[in-house]
Formats: sequence, structure tokens, C-alpha cells
Amino acid sequence: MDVKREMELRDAEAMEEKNILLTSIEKFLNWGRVHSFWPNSFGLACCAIEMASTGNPRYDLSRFGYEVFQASPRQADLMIVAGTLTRKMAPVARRIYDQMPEPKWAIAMGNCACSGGPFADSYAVVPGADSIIPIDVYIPGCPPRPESLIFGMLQLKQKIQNPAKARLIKYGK
Amino acid sequence: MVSDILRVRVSELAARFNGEVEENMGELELTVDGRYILEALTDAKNFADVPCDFLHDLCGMDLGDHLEVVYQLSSLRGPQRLRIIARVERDNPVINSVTQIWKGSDFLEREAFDMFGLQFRGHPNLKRIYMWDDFEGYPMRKDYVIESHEQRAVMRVRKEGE
Amino acid sequence: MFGKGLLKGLSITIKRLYGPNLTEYYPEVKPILPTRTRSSMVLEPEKCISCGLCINACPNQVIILTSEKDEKNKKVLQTYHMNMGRCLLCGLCTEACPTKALKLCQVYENAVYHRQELLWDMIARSKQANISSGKVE
Amino acid sequence: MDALNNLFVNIAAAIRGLFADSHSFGADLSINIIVFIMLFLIMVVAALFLSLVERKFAHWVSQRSGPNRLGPHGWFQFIADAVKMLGKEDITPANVDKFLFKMAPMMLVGVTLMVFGVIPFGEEMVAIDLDLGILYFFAVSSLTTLGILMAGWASNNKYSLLGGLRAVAQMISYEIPLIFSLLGVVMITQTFNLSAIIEAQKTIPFIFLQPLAFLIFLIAGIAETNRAPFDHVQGEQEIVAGPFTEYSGLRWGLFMLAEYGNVVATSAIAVTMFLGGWYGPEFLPGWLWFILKIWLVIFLMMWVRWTFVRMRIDHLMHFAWKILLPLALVNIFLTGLGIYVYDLFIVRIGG
Amino acid sequence: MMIEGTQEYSLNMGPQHPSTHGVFRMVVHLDGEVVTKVEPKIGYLHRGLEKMAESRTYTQFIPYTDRLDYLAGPHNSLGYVQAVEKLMDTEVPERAEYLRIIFAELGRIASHLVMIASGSLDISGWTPWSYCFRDRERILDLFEMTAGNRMTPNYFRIGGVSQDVPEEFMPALKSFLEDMPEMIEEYYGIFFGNEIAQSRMKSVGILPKELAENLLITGANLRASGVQYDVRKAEPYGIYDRFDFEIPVLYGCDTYDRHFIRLLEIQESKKIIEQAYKDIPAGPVMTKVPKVLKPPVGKVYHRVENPKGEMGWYIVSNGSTKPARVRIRTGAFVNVQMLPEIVKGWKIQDLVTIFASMDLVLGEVDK
Repeated sequence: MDVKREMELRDAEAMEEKNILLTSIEKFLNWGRVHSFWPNSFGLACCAIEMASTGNPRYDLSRFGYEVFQASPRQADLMIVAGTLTRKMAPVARRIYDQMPEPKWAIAMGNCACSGGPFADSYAVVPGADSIIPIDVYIPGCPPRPESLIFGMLQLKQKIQNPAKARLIKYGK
Repeated sequence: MVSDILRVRVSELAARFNGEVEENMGELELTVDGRYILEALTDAKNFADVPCDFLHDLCGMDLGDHLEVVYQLSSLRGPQRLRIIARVERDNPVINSVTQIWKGSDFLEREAFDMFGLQFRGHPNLKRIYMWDDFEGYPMRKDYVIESHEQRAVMRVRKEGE
Repeated sequence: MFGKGLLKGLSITIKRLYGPNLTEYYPEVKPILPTRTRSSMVLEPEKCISCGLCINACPNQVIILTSEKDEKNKKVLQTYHMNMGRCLLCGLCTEACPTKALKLCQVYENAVYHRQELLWDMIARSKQANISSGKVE
Repeated sequence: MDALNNLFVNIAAAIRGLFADSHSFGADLSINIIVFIMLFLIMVVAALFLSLVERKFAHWVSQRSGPNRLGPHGWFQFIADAVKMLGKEDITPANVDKFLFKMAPMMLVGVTLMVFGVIPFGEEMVAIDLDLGILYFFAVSSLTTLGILMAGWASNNKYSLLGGLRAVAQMISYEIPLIFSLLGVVMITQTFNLSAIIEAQKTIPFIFLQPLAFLIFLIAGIAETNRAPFDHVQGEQEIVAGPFTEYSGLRWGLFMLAEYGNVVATSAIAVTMFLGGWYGPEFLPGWLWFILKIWLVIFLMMWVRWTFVRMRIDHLMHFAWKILLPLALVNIFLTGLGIYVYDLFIVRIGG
Repeated sequence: MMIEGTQEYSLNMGPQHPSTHGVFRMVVHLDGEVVTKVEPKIGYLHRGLEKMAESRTYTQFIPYTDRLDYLAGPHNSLGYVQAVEKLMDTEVPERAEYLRIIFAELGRIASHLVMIASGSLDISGWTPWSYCFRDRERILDLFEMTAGNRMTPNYFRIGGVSQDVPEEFMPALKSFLEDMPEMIEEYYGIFFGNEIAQSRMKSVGILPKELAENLLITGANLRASGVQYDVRKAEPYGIYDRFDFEIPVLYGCDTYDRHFIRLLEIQESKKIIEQAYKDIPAGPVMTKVPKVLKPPVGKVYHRVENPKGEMGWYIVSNGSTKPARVRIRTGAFVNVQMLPEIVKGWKIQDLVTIFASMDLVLGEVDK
């Protein structure tokens, strides 16, 4: 994303701001969305177990209302790519992502999903899930602690509420 | 560690199939030509007193000029262990399947096929097991070139019914 | 008797229903992690002698460092990057470090929005006070 | 107390009083519309709230706090869930039977709403005081089977179809012990009218006269509403989400609404038939007693839900036909015997 | 066209399905709800660990072994480091041996807890799932305070362990051991003793002894089929021969026994840890090994009893710093083959419980 594109986005946001009704509806909907991400139970490897641990009584993801793991992608809002994404699995993962209804988000949990991680050199592994699925938040760690996952989800919440702020971080501002 | 009875039995077996016996880290190792593997394993399974009747592992090896299939034998009823190595040619890696002796060698042989291209004659369902069906090459061979990051990042097209 | 197991199960759940709550309230209450926790890496650039042992120890080519030789023919660290996206957090590099310049730390709030941010500039990171002390805003 | 007790009745009378002729067509129509809207709101709020209560209960059982972000102790979490569902994309997959696919959730909600029509929330607080109330309840609630089968068939998905067929098998089987368990009460009261049945429980709730029937009703009711240990219809670990697999967003929300609405309706019927409806100690108004008792039944259902594991589908059928149905028949027999002996007693001694 | 009579149809379960515990795929042929045939398809998590081992030094490969069976990381590393030690003829200090046993057995308990948890979850028992994960946390805490990571500790080194345990480890371990009987009772009360769960699992999915041996099944699945065989007894590695423990064996061969034997094994592991806790000597935890490991030319095949089955490490050294070939024989990979044999004639619901009873971890199946 370059400066020009950033300006365009700013303009679009400014236009939206003028349309008070739409903006407030959008804000209202976003308020609902950020308080109830229902993740698709998409577990691949080690990180999936840590994702399950996040739902256990000690870390308790449910405090945020995010604990309703849905088996069917049609009912999920968020895809947590938890684990090593292999080339054999990649088309399946993409298909599951495509089946989710908009608005949808994806989190890459663990280094394998971020950029191949320990297995980046392997012949069977996709080096980074972002070449298959648009990823919103990257959570490094091998596997990340449950707190890291919660932090990642809260970061996603911030990103939805302030898209401009999330973009600014990219330029180090 | 290696019992004398087993040593005798293995040397008898080696004499029959023109194989070499070696003792390595307290384990007997018999190397035979790939043609005799079915007979050798059947005999080893039915050794008197020290039957090596549990196929613990089956794997391929790439030694550059030829391929090997390594069979690790043990038993649920005794401490005896035996390693049988079958040599096969690199250009024409055909060897008899042992699925008729141990049904459970099915997956192990499929894996060896997938990784090394070893053709198991008489296997009921010799298809790739780890990689997808239209994958090219045998990744565990030493001359396999791993694709670059960019190539691997491209999503492959999934075949219908795969 | 049939049903005894069912009643036993019901008694366990009702006991737990009124039992204590085990949850750790993470964003409000930060957990105290053991000192050995491997959640991220931290570098003390002053201590680093650019020997390159960490590069050799790393199983996955995570570390990229450049150095220059100064007038006394001693190596001076110029840049030190860690490609966090490839890291296993195994700690082999810290074990190899002769001066303990590279250390593991307990910072676990590492989530970022862009993949490029996973290439950590360790020298710049070490200057952020909050990282080395293990606390984040 | 009386004022509080008859609060809603008085409101209705006041609205009628606004019209010149309090029993004119206009007055009836407007009252009915208001009642309809009220019932719909009751169902929606109860179902949404119940979905949260279920989560909360599950969390308490497993020693955690549950949602705690929105509102006091997270009790407003369901609003966020509902808002989110409103804003979701509505996907109609390519190969579905579009008409049935879109009809199914609406039908299910409509049917659930129809059940609410005959529930007496308090003295004279019933939308339609049918003389054949119980029969109506059975007739209408068995239509949910059709809605679920429609969803399963129209989705053109094997998991959905399996779920739909399971629903048919399970719900039709459990309908029978459900009906038979209530016959005992009907035999005692000699009426199908729900209000009259509650009137009959002024002295003693029927749970003490018909404990076996209550147990059968509870079990069959759990099965009718597809909750664990009988949640085969959407057994998540086997058939993903059953008939609802392909539904997204609001349509799926409607299914959830219907499911929880059914739970409330079934509990309400249990309260009406066995727990003495609106009768209770005088310090609370009748309609509040009714609601509290509903929550008691729901608590029982939840407790069972979060303790037991799912039964197998053939055991489920055996249980309905070989255990519950004979028990229900035994109950009817015993009730008949009891009435006979009681009559004899009254006639010989009391009379 | 009208099709007369009934018709079989196939159902694709996975690779992403709630019951498959990962990326496992089965093509299920069904007649109504009855399973007629299952074709397991694996490889969706194949990461090529064997190939990667050839491009890493002996030490560098240790962290990767944790990621094989990620539920019981220490036991995989134990097999690997012991195989390399055999190859190099390295002695390990006493204390390190005891610590290794404690860690390996703690890993076994953690792994079996997840197995029981997911077994109950597959028949929709959410509450037992929560309880098992709750208690597993305490084991992970022990791992974290010692080795630094919760699931992939990377604790063992060739020639010992990376560092000694912190002083708070032993009291924490003791209190965990003391609380274990109560935990086991709770799992029994809520899951194993529950009549509904028993009716779901008893006499379902029978794996007879002969078939199990012919299919090369190992580990707890074999022991639930009536074969008393455990590498820890048959061919003791490390210092397992010093401990007094039993090999639980059950003769029911069904799903319930395959679940229940895990609970019995947890109790045996507890016994081992208790003895190790009592006898552990003081002293160094790491022997002197050269910085750059160069094992002599040779081959070694080392077997360990992983929670999922027997794990074999066949390491061929060509004298350089990197192994010429590392072959990992994983128990779960071979155990997959029992699935098509034992589900025939059972319902799709039983398929789920039978699958759970096999205790597969896809990291180990697919390597």
C-alpha cells in the first residue's frame, strides 16, 4: 500500500463520516461483531491444541464472548489458521474460508501459519498462510501462549473498530 | 544382547539367499537382494524358538547408487530383534510386497512408495499416501530438488474427488 | 443399579457449579510467567560480539546479522534481525551465546497486523524499554 | 398484590376501554395484534436470553466465569450476538432448493410462536383460551419436525439430510410417550383446557400425583427439543450442524431462536401440567411464579445437558419405544386405578 | 431414472471435521446410517520431518521432535536423544535420567488426558473435556517452569537435559501427584462411570487380538486387545528397569477398553513419577559432549513406548555432523489401519467414538 492508496482510503472514510446514518449503523454492527467473534474450529496442528487450551477454564476465551467454536464455516465469523498449512491442505483451507459469510476475518496463529515457521523449508509446506487466505492478524509463537491468542483477538477487535489506526502502524507512525 | 540361537538362524538364512550378516550396535543385520525378500521374511517370521514375527518398521533408504528397503523385525513374545535390508536397483525399484504376511505393512509400503518411488509388487492399493496424487517426484530421494518458496506459495488446484 | 452413574455425574456437575472459579482474568490481570518462559527474544547489543555462534546454532536460519571491523580489528555489531516468522523458540541460540547477549523473555503480546513486522530488528527492539522488562502497555 | 397480579389483565381492559364498544371488532383486532407482538417479543427475548444462560451454565459447570464483557457480568452478551447475526451475509448455496431453503427457518419460528398462543402465563393471561389446548399443542409442535426436515432436504448436503432424517425418526418416536404422559393429567382433570388444568392444581400440583408422568414428560420433552443427551439432529461431532449446516447469518439465527423458543414452550407446558402454573405463595404475582417455574424446568434441562453425553441413535429409539412408552401406559393404568379407588372412597365414605 | 431398493452413498468426513481432531479425512460409505466401508486419507499435515532432519545437525533436530506428537513432546525427544546417544556411546548423568523419566511420564499423562477429553467430546461431553484440560494445565505449568514452553519443551539434549529443574518444581510436582487420585475419580464419575457413555462404547468396534497383531498395532490399543506388551518392560530404555510398575492390559478389545486403559496407564505413570520423585539423586544434569556432534558411522534402531504407540528411531550416520537418514516409525501412523477393519457394520455415531478411541495425533500420523 502506498501513500496514494492511503489517501484514497482516507477520502472514502471521510465520505462515509458525512453519511451519519450509515456510519452509525456500521458502528453499531461493528460493536456487535467485535464482541462476538465465533471462530470456525479450524485446527491444523500443535497450535490447535493451544487454541483448545484457550477455551479451557483457566484462560477462558468465553469471557469475551468468543468461545462459540462453530463446526460449520457458514456460521463462523473468524478463521484461526492454527498450525502448519501444508500444500495438500491449502485448497481445502481456502474453500473453508470461501464458505464463510461476510464479514469475515482470519488470524494466523503460530509461526507456521505466519510464514512457514520451523517447516518453511519443507517440500510439503506452504510458507505462510497469507498466500492462500487474507490474514488480518499474525500471532508469532511456537505455539503461542493462550494469552497471546487472546491478545491477537483483541488486536483484531481494535483493527475492526479503527481500521485507520491499524494501517498507520504499518508506516511506523 | 543377541542370542546365539538367533545368530545361527540368521546365518542359515543368509547362506540360503547369499546374504551378508553384520552385527551393528547389538543388532543383527541381514542384507539380501530384493528378489528374495518375501522368502527371507517368511522364514524369519517362522524361526524356530526365536520367531521374528512382528514387522516393526519398513522404510526406504537412498544410498545414491541403489535403494534399500529396511525391515525392522521384533517379536511380541521375546527380546529377539533383526534388521533385514533388501537392495533394489535405483532405476527399476521393484520389490515384492509383504502385505500378505502382515496386513499392517500396507501403509508403511505406501509411504515408502510415496517417498522413494519403490514399487511394491502385489500391493493392494499402491497410491501416494502423504502427497497428493499428481505430485511429481519422490521427495525423500537425495536428488530431489525442493521447490522455491514462491512456487510453494501458489495454491495448487485440487482435483475433484481428491 | 442402572442410573447410579448418571446420578454420580449429576452430583459432580452440581458440585462444580457452586465450586470455585479458576479463571485467570488475562487482559486485566497480567499473568506472572516463570522466568524461563520462551515467548520472545531480546538482545542486548552492547554485549554482542558478533561471533555468529547463534547463527550456526539456529536450526532454521532465523538470525541475520551484519558486523563491521573497527580499527582494533574487533567486530562491531551493525544490524541484527530475527525473522520471527521462522523461529521455533527453541532457545538453542541463547544456549550458544557466549556472552549471554541474546536472551529469551516472557513477552507474549506479539501479535501484529502485517507480516513484514515479523522481521524483528533486535537492536531497535532492545531500545524499547517495555520489551526488555517484560511489560507491555 | 391483586393489582400486580392482574397487571396485564387490567392493561388489556384499559385498552379495550379506549374503544367505544369494548367488544367491537376493532377492539378485538387491536388487542390481538398487541398480544401477538407481545408473544413474539417474549419468545425472542426468552430465546436470546436462554442462549446466553446456556453458555453461562456451561461455564459455571466447568469452573469459569463465562461472558463478562457486556453489561453486568456479561448478561447483555446476547445483544451483541444478535446484532452480529443481523449484519451477516445471507448465503444461499448454489444447489439448494431455494424456496424450501428460505421457507424452513420461518416455518420453524412460526410454529414455535403458535405454541406460545395457548400458554396461560397467568390467570386470564392467555392469548387464545382453547378448550382443546393440549391437543393444539401437540398438533402444532409436531410441525417442527417438518420444518427441520425441510431444512435438511433443501440444503442438498449429506450431513443436513442425515440430520433431517434423524429429526423425523427421533421426534415422531418421542411424540408418543410425550402425549401419553399427559393423558394421566387429562384423566384426572377431565379437560383439555390448559387454564382449567391449572385451576385444578390449586391445592396440589400434579407432580405429586403424577411423578412418573412428569419424569417421562421431561425426558421426552428434552428429546422433542433436540437437546443433549438426545441432540442427534445437530450432533456436532458427527454431522457438523445437521440440517442447519448450510445456513448462515440471520436464517441460522432463526433456527436458534426456534430451538430455544421450543425449550421455553416445552417448559411452559411442563409447568402448566405438573407444577401448578401460576399458583404459588402469595408474596409474588402469579405470572412471576409461572416464569420462575419455567426457569426451574430449564435449569433441570441444562443440568442434564451439561452432564450427560449423547446417546446412540438406536438406543434412543429403544428407549422411546421399549421403556418410555410402556412406562407411560403403566402410568395411565395406575391413574385410572387411582381415580377409581378415589371415587369409590368418596362415594362410600365421603358421600 | 428410478433407482429401486436402497442405495449406498459416500460421505466425506474431513479434512476439517469436528470429530477428526485435526486434518484427517475419511471417505465413509454408508447404507443409511450404517458404515459399510471407510477409506482413511492422510497426509494433510505431512511436513516432511524426515527430509528436514537430513539438513539439520543432530542437536538442531531436537526441537523438531517435539512437534511430532505434540501432545506428548518429551517422549518423542527421549527416543531421539537416546538413539543418538546409543550411536555415540554417551553416558547420561543419573539425575538427568530421572528427570527424563519424570518428564516423559508427565507427557504421557498429559497426552492421555487429552485423549480422554476428546473421547468424551466426541460424544458431546463438554464438561469432562473441560475438566481434563483443566488438569492438563498443571502439567503444562510444570513443563513451562522447567523448560520454558508449554507444549514443545525442547528439554532433552544429547547427553542430558538442558538445565536443572527450578526449586519450585518439586513441590509443584508433589502437590500435583497428591491431587491426582481425586482427579481420576472425577473423570471416572463423570465419564467412564456414566451409563450412557458406557452404552455408547462397550462392545463397539471390536479389535481381536490376532487382527491387532497382524495389523502391527502397538501401544495402548494393542494392550486393550489383550496383549501384554510394552517396550518399557520388554526392552527397557533409559532407567525404566528400575521402577516398579505394571502394564495394564484389558481383554474387552472394544472402544470402552481402549478409553479405559488410558485411565489405568495414567495411574501407572503416577506410580513411576512417585518413585522417581523419591529416588532422584543430586548431581549434574549434563555430561560433557563436544560442541559439534559427529557420531561415528553406523546405524541404530531405538524403540520407545510413546503414548500413542511404539515409536522407532532409525538413525543412519555417515560420520558427518548431519544424519544421513532419520527414519521415524510412529505408532499412530500404523494404528490408522485398524479403522477400516473395526468400523464395518457400526453406525456413523460409532465411527466417531471408534476414531476417538484410536487416539491419533495427526502430527504423528503425518510426520
